[in-house]
Amino acid sequence: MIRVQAEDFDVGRELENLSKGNLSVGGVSSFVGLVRDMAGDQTIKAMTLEHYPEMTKKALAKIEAEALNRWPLEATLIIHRYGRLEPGDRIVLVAASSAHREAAIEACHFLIDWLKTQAPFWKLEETPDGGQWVDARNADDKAAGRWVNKDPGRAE
Amino acid sequence: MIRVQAEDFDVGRELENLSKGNLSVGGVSSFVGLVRDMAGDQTIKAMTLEHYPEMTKKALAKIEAEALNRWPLEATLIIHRYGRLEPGDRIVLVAASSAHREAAIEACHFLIDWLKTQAPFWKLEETPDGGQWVDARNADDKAAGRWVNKDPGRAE
Amino acid sequence: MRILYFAWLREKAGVSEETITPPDTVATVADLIEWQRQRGDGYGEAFADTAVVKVAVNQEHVGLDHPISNADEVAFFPPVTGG
Amino acid sequence: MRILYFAWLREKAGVSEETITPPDTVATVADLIEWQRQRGDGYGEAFADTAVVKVAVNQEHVGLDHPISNADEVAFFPPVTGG
Repeated sequence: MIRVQAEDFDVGRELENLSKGNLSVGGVSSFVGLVRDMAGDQTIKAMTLEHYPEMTKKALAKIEAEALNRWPLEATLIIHRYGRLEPGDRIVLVAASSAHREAAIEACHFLIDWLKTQAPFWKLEETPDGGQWVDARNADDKAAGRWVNKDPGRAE
Repeated sequence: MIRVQAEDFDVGRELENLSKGNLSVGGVSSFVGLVRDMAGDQTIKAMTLEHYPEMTKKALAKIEAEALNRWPLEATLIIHRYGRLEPGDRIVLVAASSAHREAAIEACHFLIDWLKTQAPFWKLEETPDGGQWVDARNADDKAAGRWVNKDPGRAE
Repeated sequence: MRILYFAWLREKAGVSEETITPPDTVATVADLIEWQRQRGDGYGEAFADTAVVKVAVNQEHVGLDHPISNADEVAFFPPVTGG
Repeated sequence: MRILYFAWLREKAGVSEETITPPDTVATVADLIEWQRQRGDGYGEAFADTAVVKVAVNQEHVGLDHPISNADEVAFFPPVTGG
């Protein structure tokens, strides 16, 4: 399931839904991303997440489909917020449930890595020096690339 | 933090506590293990988790200390239940929070892999053929071994 | 052709969305960028370094050599930073 | 010496906990297992295959050659299956 929304979400309830009524789920793996109050050595008062709505859902659906294709999963979930967020606020939740622990954990890791490089979101940080667009990190490309290398037959 | 208890736990509240009041947390990674209704081709009516209380806390504290030593984490959490549990019930929650996504995800993965091979818990499944002790899986040893290989100077 | 701009490309171009009809010689994304750049001002600035410009055609990531037509929705943006 | 048994080792030995005083010749975990095995009945069954028996001395995983003394707490159990 995919949700792109301005509102916060309830992590406990969302994770519960990934296994509710499905007694073949043995594990639920999740990652929650939060706004930090620092970026490098600069304090962050808030950040605004801009996105490309028509593309966001398409991109996230593709990432989710890829995870479901690669691992034996019972369910997946991606929730991503947009708009103005403050330090401590939740930005994103990705989760995967499976009969098998390794599948749930790896798929969850894959979801967040690919989301970081494929989903059209951009962050504008409010710093003491004014608004500052967050630069894409090389580390994120590298993290996403790992999943390509793991399955060389399916280069993206 | 480590808790070994018969009672269920509230995943949302526990995960919230891993970042509450700490604005340097950028990510919280977690894994929840649940009782399945099948083991191989046998139906499971329930399982009873036996453990070795004096050792459990020691073993979990060691696993947690090892994670804190290997990754730059803000907090870690291990909750493991014992006693009789039914399909759909939560067994275990491990989680790690960090400024950095990769650290949180890897540490969480490490926590569950090591817990599976180091913490003194045993599962007795209630099957149509009677009580059956769950066999340790070679896959679990292999999964835990991965973390030894990653850091060959610290063979356990 | 519907064109969208996001993040600092939007700020530099000074527009978030526009509908244009480029000449027939504009056949690929690279052609479109070159043509836009010549419109001057903010466009020149937005497309000053194409190494940091990402493109989607009809909401799919594409390369600079991707063909385009007047029915397409073309989006320009910096590398994504969500999650 | 306090001895604990868990899971199917407890079921086979027929005891979950006991305090024993083995002779001085019992210096290591392997010695203790051998001595226990000779007590017969359930013990023989519990320790029939030491390849599947894990040991902790004072709540720490140890190998069969680990030394033991009367002040120790020694636990026998199958490979762990938590999580």
